[in-house]
Amino acid sequence: MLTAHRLFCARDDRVLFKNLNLELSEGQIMQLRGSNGSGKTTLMRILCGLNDSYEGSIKWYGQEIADQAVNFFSSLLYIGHRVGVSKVLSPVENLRWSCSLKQRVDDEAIYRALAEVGLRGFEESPCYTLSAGQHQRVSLARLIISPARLWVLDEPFTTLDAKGVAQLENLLQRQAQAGGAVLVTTHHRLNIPELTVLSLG
Amino acid sequence: MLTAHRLFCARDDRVLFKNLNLELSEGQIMQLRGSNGSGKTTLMRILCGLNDSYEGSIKWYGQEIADQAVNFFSSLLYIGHRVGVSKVLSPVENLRWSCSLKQRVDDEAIYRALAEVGLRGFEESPCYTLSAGQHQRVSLARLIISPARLWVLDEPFTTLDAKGVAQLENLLQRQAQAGGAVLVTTHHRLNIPELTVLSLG
Amino acid sequence: MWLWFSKLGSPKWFYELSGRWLPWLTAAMIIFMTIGLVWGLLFLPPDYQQGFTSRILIVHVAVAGTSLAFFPLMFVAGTITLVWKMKLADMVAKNAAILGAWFSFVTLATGSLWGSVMWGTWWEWTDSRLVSMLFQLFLLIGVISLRSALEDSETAAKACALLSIVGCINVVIIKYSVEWWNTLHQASSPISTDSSSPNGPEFWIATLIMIVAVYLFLSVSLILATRNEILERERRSQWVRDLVLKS
Amino acid sequence: MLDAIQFASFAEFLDMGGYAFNVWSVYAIFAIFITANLILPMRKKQKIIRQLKRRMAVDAEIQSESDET
Amino acid sequence: MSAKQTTTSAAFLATLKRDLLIAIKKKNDIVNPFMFFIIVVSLFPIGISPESDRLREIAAGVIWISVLLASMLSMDNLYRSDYEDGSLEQLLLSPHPLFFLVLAKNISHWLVSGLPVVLVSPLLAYMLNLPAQAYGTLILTLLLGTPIMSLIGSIAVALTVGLGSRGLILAVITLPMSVPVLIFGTLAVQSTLNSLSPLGYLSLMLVMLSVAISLAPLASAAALRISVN
Amino acid sequence: MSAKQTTTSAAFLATLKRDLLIAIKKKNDIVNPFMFFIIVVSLFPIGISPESDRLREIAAGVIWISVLLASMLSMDNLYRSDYEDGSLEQLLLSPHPLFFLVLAKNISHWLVSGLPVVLVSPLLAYMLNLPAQAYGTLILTLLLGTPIMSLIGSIAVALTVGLGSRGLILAVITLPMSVPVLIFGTLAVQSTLNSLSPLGYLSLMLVMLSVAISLAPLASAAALRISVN
Ligand code: HEM
Ligand SMILES: Nc1ncnc2c1ncn2[C@@H]1O[C@H](COP(=O)(O)OP(=O)(O)OP(=O)(O)O)[C@@H](O)[C@H]1O
Ligand SMILES: Nc1ncnc2c1ncn2[C@@H]1O[C@H](COP(=O)(O)OP(=O)(O)OP(=O)(O)O)[C@@H](O)[C@H]1O
Ligand SMILES: [Mg+2]
Ligand SMILES: [Mg+2]
Repeated sequence: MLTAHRLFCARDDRVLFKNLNLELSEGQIMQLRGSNGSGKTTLMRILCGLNDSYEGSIKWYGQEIADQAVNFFSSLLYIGHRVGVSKVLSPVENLRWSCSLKQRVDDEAIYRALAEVGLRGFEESPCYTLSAGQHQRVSLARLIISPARLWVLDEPFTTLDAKGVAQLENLLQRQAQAGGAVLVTTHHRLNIPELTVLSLG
Repeated sequence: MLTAHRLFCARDDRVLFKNLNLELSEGQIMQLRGSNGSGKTTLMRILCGLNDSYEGSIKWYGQEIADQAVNFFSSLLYIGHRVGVSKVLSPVENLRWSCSLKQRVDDEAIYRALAEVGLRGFEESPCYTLSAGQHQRVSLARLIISPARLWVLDEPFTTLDAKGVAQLENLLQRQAQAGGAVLVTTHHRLNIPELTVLSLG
Repeated sequence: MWLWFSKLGSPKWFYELSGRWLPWLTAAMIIFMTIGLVWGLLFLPPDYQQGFTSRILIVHVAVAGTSLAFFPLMFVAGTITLVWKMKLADMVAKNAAILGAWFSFVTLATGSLWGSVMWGTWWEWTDSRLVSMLFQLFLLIGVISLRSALEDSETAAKACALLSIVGCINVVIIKYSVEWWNTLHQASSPISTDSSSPNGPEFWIATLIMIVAVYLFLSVSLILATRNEILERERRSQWVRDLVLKS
Repeated sequence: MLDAIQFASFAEFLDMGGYAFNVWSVYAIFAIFITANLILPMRKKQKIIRQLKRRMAVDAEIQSESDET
Repeated sequence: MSAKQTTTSAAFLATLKRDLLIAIKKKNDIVNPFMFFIIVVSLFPIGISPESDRLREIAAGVIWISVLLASMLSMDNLYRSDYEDGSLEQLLLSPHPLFFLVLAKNISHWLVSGLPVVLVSPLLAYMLNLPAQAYGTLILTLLLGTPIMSLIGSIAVALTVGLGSRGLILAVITLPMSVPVLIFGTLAVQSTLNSLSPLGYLSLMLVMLSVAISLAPLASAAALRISVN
Repeated sequence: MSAKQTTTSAAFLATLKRDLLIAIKKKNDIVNPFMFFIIVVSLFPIGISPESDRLREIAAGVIWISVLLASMLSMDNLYRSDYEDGSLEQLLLSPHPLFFLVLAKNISHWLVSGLPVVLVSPLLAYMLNLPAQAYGTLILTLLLGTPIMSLIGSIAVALTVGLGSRGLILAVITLPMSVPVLIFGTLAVQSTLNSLSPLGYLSLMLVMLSVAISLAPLASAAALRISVN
């Protein structure tokens, strides 16, 4: 579904990657590997259209992304280093907004998702009272609610405990089985059988 | 040289540690271990006097630290999560200032230390043009210059490559052999034989 | 056409081309500047009412006229940067902002020196050209400080391009609103273009020569600065290395 | 040609009909402005080339060092 | 999937609601511009002259300039915390036109920081001895002028969202741009004081506002894309 | 080891030099307060009246209030970037009295942001038509007043160094504290204009400055320890 062809990216005269080809198809989970500063985050942001300092072509179902931005953005879910959870709002309020950017949601679905990621009882507390791991879980609740076909997750396993890691691995597999695709970076070794690995740098 | 007795610390009603005793003597390298959020950084900052929300007593050569602040601060070198390197200045300018807070230094020593941590050729470039690892190395050059007897290092291995890690381990051992002491946190497994480990949480 | 355009955008190409043009432009500038200055200083007859202070005017008018060219220039450069992502346009825009601030400042300074003779005061808020030139200077300084605040050069390029475009529109609005505001406060502006009519044709020819000279100076200086910018930004490319080794 | 010169003497030329300060200030500002914006870029070019040369020498040194090891 | 997709207006409303909610929870965002305005205005009787005749003459100008400063300083936080916690990226990745989402944020910001300032201005006008017949015009000009300021400031803030300390750079960029607003705002009040009709100025400001509403969010959106890069 | 230890004065000088160096490299820190001051001052003729008689009356007050605002806004970055990159912790862990190191930072800040504003003030005084006999007093009051403002502002900044958006909080804390400076500063200029001696006010300001120098750095130091906690 997502193909990148001969990508080239240089930052401050240092070539991060050149001639990079990438093909992500339905049902695939792809892990980006590479040492710190090798350009994983940069690549993800380029693929999502958040960064345009690259050369090469990126296609979504065979068509340039620029020509069908609305289409692409409504099937994309990106969670970056900064997860997009406001510290002032409660988990429910956060999800209400960030989900409604993409789809119609009712509160019930939000409460169910929050319970599933283990935040029952914290639904209404402002997020600055949450621990870092709980903070991360709020953003992961979006994975449960979202119908997006492509997930792009930048180090989603940081600050999660063992149970959380297992649950997230499970979620990724469910997405792949449902015909979606996942692009994920992490320094952990993932416990997912059908994993494709792309190494940078 | 540094002893802490019955330390207690709570943040937002959550007890991080209680009844913690710690004794660091000359020639010792102590690693703090613990999961994220278990209070390692907090403990280090308490020991350095940067944080006073604790109960218990901390002594330096048998005397309360508050009673001999000048003495203690001139034999202490702390490098935290934020390493204290200004992005606008060059490595040399940074070291000139941060070292002169503790001791008299000449430029030659600074250039030598920078060469030793592999920054030859970058001495005069502003630090925002350095990579994260090089950024970290600037602060580690202080270890080479500093005559401080106690080093407190919070995750100094992050963003260092394999060669940098080996070099730093070497530096720690040199410090211990010279009769100094080191308190260090890291999630890595250190390759230092005479290591003491203290686990939190 | 497109090929030519993208070739023009190549810094190397521009460096070589401008290297060939530069001697000619410099020569022309020196000739015009010398004629203008010598004529202006030595031969220009005194103004019927302003005396020899008309010697100020030829410099002032030339610089003032030229300094109005900067925002249009930056507007064009900004559009090219944003739409075609051409690096050369940004290198020009960066130096144009700095040079434009110089020009605005010199306009203000020479205008004040003139005003102190004509109106007995160095500054007058009731004149629209003065006030709008002052705000043009402020906007240019805003663009310069935005660039120096942003560390990442690519972000800085695009951000400054956008600000120049917005700023250009604003310069126009400010100019008209200030003018209107002034006519409401005071019927006649102290700078009146009519007062020049009694001056002979010599005055206008001298001024014209100075205007050409100042425009030539603008292009020479801008080209010099842009060439430096090219050398700095392309310092890692092979052709710059070869060039440095040769020199 | 020389008749057209507006001044009888050099002193008169310097005096500018009593407006010496204003006229000569304008020309001084103009001269500084012109020379600064021509000289500074030229000096900067020399500096850039000197820096680049030094940089390339250091690069070559590092290169040869890493070749040895 | 298409059945569940939101309309742009729903996304617009959700964004508006969220920003208002944050402002209500933080309180400072609402109270501070307001306090700043009052404090700055009350510096003038101290610094210039406490005599009521003098004050009357400068009242409209002082209020307008203080409003300008307050609204400029209150911009600082418009996108900053969203940038820091990553919400801004989510906004940029929404399938809806960024224009409307940015507009929603601008409207909410104006409701929170501009409107209270406008509402308290009659009180300050009274303290500065502005003749009563000019109150109506003053409020109208402020009602038209403050949103223009917010829209212009939004561009500047979007351009500098990644910077550490921006207080002054914001001012240096936005204040020159707000000169036309200041001119028409004060002229309108002045002409009311001279018993002339301010309608001409008011309609000019209305035109400026409509141009700003239709163009400024576009520029802000572009600026955000540049800054987040 | 003791042979190599620095004296406090060396640490003081090193800190002063470092801060000046950073300011020179960033340029914006020097240019922005200065530009802000000029821009704000030039809003007044537009907002209030461009006629020179009117301007003359408000000149001193306008300049003083603009200086107050500029110096307050320029405080924002005094400790912020040091806090963010960890240099502040190194400062707190120095064996030398924090008083002197904070004083060094304050002096460097004033040299960079206060002094240029004072130096350009005669130009603006001219543009606002302030009578020439008052220039000397105006500059003297500003020379005494701006360091007081910097020292007071430093406390407020140190208290809020960990906060995200502070532009307005700072203003709300520092502006009320600076009212006495404003009063004496403008009174001194006014009495010169009335051909009275301003010495009384000037010596009062001198006293305030000496008190501020000896106490404010202590308070700032304490505030920094609290904020870094
Ligand atoms: C937009 C910028 C400006 C332009 C295009 C401009 C252009 C001109 C021109 C064409 C003249 C000649 C008019 C004549 O022959 O009387 C002139 C005269 C003059 N300009 Fe400017 N000028 C500008 C800005 C300024 C500024 C900023 C100042 C003062 C600070 C200034 C002060 C004067 C004075 C005093 C005169 C003579 C007025 C008179 O003859 O009555 N001008 N300017
Ligand atoms: N805004 C920027 N300007 C210039 N260079 C940048 C910028 N952002 C990143 N870089 C450089 O690009 C390189 C790749 O950065 P990136 O964040 O993609 O690394 P990464 O692989 O995600 O690393 P990590 O594992 O630490 O997340 C780094 O060397 C960094 O210095
Ligand atoms: N300023 C603060 N206010 C309230 N709670 C805090 C504050 N700083 C830290 N905490 C809490 O104290 C706990 C310990 O934090 P600390 O930074 O010491 O952890 P750590 O062991 O260093 O973790 P890491 O491995 O991530 O560095 C965390 O749960 C955190 O939520
Ligand atoms: Mg990354
Ligand atoms: Mg920690």
